Amino acid sequence: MSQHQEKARIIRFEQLSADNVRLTLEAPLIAAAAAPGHFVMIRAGNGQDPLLRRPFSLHQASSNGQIQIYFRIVGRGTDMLAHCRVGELLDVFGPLGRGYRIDRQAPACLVGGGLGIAPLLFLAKRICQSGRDHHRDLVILGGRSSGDVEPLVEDFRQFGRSLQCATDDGSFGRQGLVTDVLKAEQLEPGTVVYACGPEPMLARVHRICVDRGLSCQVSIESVMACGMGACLGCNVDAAGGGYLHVCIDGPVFNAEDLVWNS
Amino acid sequence: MSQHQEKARIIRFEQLSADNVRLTLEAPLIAAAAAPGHFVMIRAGNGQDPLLRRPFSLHQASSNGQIQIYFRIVGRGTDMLAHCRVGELLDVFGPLGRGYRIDRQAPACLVGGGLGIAPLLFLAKRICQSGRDHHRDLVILGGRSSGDVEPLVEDFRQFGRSLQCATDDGSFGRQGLVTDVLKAEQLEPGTVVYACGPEPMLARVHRICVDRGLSCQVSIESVMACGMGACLGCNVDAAGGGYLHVCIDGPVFNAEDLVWNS
Amino acid sequence: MEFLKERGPYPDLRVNIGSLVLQNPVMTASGTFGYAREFEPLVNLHRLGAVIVKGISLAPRQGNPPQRIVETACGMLNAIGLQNVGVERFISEKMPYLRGLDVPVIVNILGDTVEEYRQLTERLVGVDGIAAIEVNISCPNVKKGGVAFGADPKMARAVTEAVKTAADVPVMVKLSPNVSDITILARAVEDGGADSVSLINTLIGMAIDLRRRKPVLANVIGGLSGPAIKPVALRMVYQVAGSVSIPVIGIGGIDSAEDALEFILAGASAVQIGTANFINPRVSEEVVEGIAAYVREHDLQSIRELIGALEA
Amino acid sequence: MEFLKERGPYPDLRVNIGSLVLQNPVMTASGTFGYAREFEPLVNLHRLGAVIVKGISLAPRQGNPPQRIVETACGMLNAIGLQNVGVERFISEKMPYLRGLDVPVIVNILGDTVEEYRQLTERLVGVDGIAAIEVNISCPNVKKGGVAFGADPKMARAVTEAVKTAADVPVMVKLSPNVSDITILARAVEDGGADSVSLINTLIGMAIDLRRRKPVLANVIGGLSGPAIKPVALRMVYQVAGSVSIPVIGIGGIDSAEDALEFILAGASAVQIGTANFINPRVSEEVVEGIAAYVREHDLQSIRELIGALEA
Ligand SMILES: Cc1cc2nc3c(=O)[nH]c(=O)nc-3n(C[C@H](O)[C@H](O)[C@H](O)COP(=O)(O)OP(=O)(O)OC[C@H]3O[C@@H](n4cnc5c(N)ncnc54)[C@H](O)[C@@H]3O)c2cc1C
Ligand SMILES: Cc1cc2nc3c(=O)[nH]c(=O)nc-3n(C[C@H](O)[C@H](O)[C@H](O)COP(=O)(O)OP(=O)(O)OC[C@H]3O[C@@H](n4cnc5c(N)ncnc54)[C@H](O)[C@@H]3O)c2cc1C
Ligand SMILES: Cc1cc2nc3c(=O)[nH]c(=O)nc-3n(C[C@H](O)[C@H](O)[C@H](O)COP(=O)(O)O)c2cc1C
Ligand SMILES: Cc1cc2nc3c(=O)[nH]c(=O)nc-3n(C[C@H](O)[C@H](O)[C@H](O)COP(=O)(O)O)c2cc1C
Ligand code: FES
Ligand code: FES
Repeated sequence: MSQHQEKARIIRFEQLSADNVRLTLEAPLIAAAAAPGHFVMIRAGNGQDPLLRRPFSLHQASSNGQIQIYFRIVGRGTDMLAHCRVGELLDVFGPLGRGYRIDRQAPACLVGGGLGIAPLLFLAKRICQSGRDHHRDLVILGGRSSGDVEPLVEDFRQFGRSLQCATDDGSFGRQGLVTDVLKAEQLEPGTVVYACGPEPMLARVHRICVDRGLSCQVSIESVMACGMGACLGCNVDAAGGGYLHVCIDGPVFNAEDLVWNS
Repeated sequence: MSQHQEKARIIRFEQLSADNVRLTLEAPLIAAAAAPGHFVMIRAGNGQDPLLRRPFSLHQASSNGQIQIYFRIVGRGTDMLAHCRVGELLDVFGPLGRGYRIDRQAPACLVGGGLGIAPLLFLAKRICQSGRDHHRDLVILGGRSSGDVEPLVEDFRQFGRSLQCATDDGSFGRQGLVTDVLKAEQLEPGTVVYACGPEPMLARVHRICVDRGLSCQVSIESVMACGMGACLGCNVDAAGGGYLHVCIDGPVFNAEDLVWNS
Repeated sequence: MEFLKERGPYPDLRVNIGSLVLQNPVMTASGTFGYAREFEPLVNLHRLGAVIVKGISLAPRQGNPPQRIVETACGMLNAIGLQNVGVERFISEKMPYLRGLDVPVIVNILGDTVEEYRQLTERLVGVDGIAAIEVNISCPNVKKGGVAFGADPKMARAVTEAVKTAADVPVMVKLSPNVSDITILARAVEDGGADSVSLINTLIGMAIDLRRRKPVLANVIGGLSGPAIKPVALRMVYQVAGSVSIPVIGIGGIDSAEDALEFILAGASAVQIGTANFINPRVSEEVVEGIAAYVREHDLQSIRELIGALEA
Repeated sequence: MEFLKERGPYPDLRVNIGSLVLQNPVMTASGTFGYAREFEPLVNLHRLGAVIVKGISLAPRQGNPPQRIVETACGMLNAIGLQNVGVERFISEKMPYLRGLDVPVIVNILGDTVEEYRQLTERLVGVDGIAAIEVNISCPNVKKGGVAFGADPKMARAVTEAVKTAADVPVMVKLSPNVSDITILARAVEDGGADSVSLINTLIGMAIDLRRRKPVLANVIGGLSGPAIKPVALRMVYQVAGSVSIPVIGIGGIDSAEDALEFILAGASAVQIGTANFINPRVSEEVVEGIAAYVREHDLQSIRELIGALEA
């Protein structure tokens, strides 16, 4: 995979909810090399504090040279990014990591919780572009409340999938967890589940897939310094013992290769 | 002197030249306590880098609760301040230091070089308010080029002083140094010279005043951590041996109390 | 759907530093709070756990020539050179104000020889209003060719014993972080009779002015303080708290209640706030409030429950 | 009214590290540049002075459990735990790529005993494409109860002698900053036959997760690196350059040509860039360019004129 460090101009700024922001950036080299599940490392500010880059999944990458990230303001770095203005340049490098392995034959079920929805839009698009019949595919999106889900629904609809939504407070879709929806769905045998979200959610998704004999790919997070296999800081426990590194072995893993605390 | 720490709202932002910015802030407690030559300590950004506050002279303080600072972008702190927007809050504390001792009887000559012009506007205003006859007073302003001087001329004119300007490149006023202008002026005996500017300029002003037997007050700079006499970091050599501290003994000194390298 | 808890009675923040009881664990670090009066317009001084004044020597000291301070990444270097008014003027000019405050005053002392530390302590005996003495042993021992007392366990112990023998108030010894194993130093001063240890003093650092090709500081080297050093300070406090049985006071880069609570979890009975006073003069009071809020929100009986409560 | 200087011939940036000649003084620090291949898409590797690879041990090591890194104020802590593929796989899997590069490759080694260092060195003898060995002595000596080799002059010297005796390439010894007097360690390894010393390795630090009341790192303590430590590194380089006669390599918080030049003024013959590679993968190349520009603009004959040129 080819990687690039680009000064990416911000061409669109969308405040999708009080905490959630979507940035559209001009990064032609990265956009051309990207696949769903890949991530980029972005520098927040020009100073030395915060020191490290912040990792973000590619929310979209299009053939016109644009990429999108979709993030929640949780700390200083994301707060600084949320204060950027259209026209400013961000130092971005990527695409990084191993993305989702799209099974072009199998029915797809995309499950996104909270900001885990981020990489799924790009994935939905690529799956859609693969050209086969998609009527059996399903997208399940969930979040704390309406603001985490509703603003993205239109974007997912354009790929023509059947869409189910759930929120913790019932303010959009049904009340409950995405995993409640997943449990209630009769997925066809052979369906591949592609998930992203907080760890407890992924653990439940994994459990459900194991129970039903479905294969499951998850995109996970870890603290990262380099994002490219150089610092060895991003390890997680591997199911077979030893460690995997999220930035080069992932961030998308087969769920069964990881250790789940549940 | 009473000091205050205020969250001051930015109510006006003026880019007076490519490098020079003037901010108007709502800081009623500081404004009420301020006198010409006092300074404030301002925090640039909310992060830990840059760590220390930056000192700025009070350019104006008015009875309506507003203060102004006028500064040049020279590094990270000033660059961050130059990126603030109207409506944002700045953490400011002051007023600090010993200001100019205005001699209400003597004719006044104000000499400002570059950003040294900053404190002189407030001083000019106060001298003007002192009510006596000012026809013998004089203001001499200088800078690298027009942008350092021209934008401020109107403000000084409203105090009705006789005004002379000089720029290094001759793009505004006469070509040359403020000290050339000062030398050329026949000041009345007993005139008090109030100066602020870069060290070499102040050294020359001091020399001229010594030669003519005029008393001279200068506002000087030093690196500062606390601005209030707590860190002891801002010392300068005293004429009588030992040290003076710019933040509490100054920033305005009688020129003869300092050591001049010239 | 939490419901708002009523703001309960003011929580118990008292801590014991040996025989000294502080109303809360927040002190201001020596050299960063002047003689307290400087902060009077901005801080409710009586809200603090204690105030520690600028280091005092037997004779007045002018300190180093300028430039004395320089900003570094998330920190600053200082080479003030221990400028102070000397013990006589301290007693006559500074103590009257300090003893009028409703807050314990801790006097930080320094010397060039063990004998100087002893004489200083003797001079402070009987002076009204001194709650404790903090001994700065990061100073060079002139008799031993300038090696810092704080770098040699024997010298550190000797200074401690000299001060402890002479003093009529509790003695806190302030450790230097510029050592291979700070627990050895901590045990040495404990053996010397220290009632508590405070750490860390500054790390020795340097800055260079590339344009002039000279050190920025006239003194060439200086002491590094501020958020940059917090990880080192936290590690040393954790190590020392595990090695001595006297109370430990944590210092280094603290600028919020969260920082202070981390040091307390690591084993500090109290903390000192230094450089942060320059950036936010109100910080010490805000840290007290923040700790109180934490204790209330977590339904603790007392802040003392948290001391050393780190699960490791 | 300056007139534009023509961009002259490429300036002389060569430096000597003992018998090793580098085309410029910029190396990448061990553990922060992987095995160089990771950076191939982003950096012109052949533009660097040298590449130093992740520390290699006799047997492969898994390293520490997560969490291994945490950001701190202008710095980061790491407790990777020396994860590496072991010397055999290093030679068979990593060296073929590395020796194909047009840049000197320096192998960083570590061990638990002096014997391990010796064996490692012996294994590297004759391996084609190794320009030098860098000895990491910040590791705990398992035979001596875990005290780091780098904290004890005798052990540091013993390791140096063992490696130097076995090696067929120049030996650079990397010093730990967690000591009372780093010049003593520097002289010890010089006496042990080191061809050069590099410093500093990381400062030992700690971070605490207040919410979980636990250390952030599974290993509890970790190594502090990045801009936060630069003042300490600069001071130590300055001190060591004044105490030994072998070349000194400066490391710690360097992230620009200005930083690198400051270390060179302080006495470093070359520098290593660590943490900054994570933040700006192109930094090492940019620092080379920046140093070249400086040499050109200041009409220096060679970068060597600046080594130790600080006026103090
Ligand atoms: C491969 C990958 C892809 C990601 N994609 C997205 C995305 O598309 N959208 C999105 O909103 N977020 C994403 N994240 C998480 C994102 O990187 C963090 O939210 C961000 O780094 C926080 O930075 P901050 O400075 O705002 O927070 P900080 O001030 O650093 O920390 C605030 C809080 O966030 C936690 N945190 C910090 N860094 C991380 C991290 N790397 N992973 C998990 N938690 C962290 C901290 O523990 C703390 O509780 C991704 C993370 C990874 C590893
Ligand atoms: C009492 C006082 C009043 C001042 N009033 C004004 C004013 O009204 N307008 C104005 O433009 N400036 C004023 N200054 C200078 C101003 O404080 C500095 O320009 C500012 O701190 C630079 O911050 P920075 O982060 O942008 O620069 P940095 O990145 O910190 O440094 C950039 C350059 O500026 C120099 N510098 C940094 N701090 C100071 C300092 N405190 N004094 C002198 N040089 C410094 C540095 O050596 C460096 O060369 C005053 C300084 C003092 C002490
Ligand atoms: C400007 C300055 C002056 C200091 N003077 C003294 C002193 O006189 N005596 C002393 O024991 N420590 C002195 N210190 C050290 C501080 O008390 C404190 O130990 C150190 O700064 C680390 O804490 P911090 O990171 O919170 O600043 C001084 C520190 C600074 C920044
Ligand atoms: C993630 C990480 C891993 C490191 N691994 C090693 C190592 O294997 N061997 C070694 O000698 N130093 C190692 N170091 C130390 C660096 O080489 C360097 O000495 C230190 O980080 C200081 O430089 P810096 O501030 O530029 O990062 C490591 C540093 C980091 C941040
Ligand atoms: S983040 Fe550095 S190796 Fe994965
Ligand atoms: S700036 Fe701190 S004493 Fe003057």
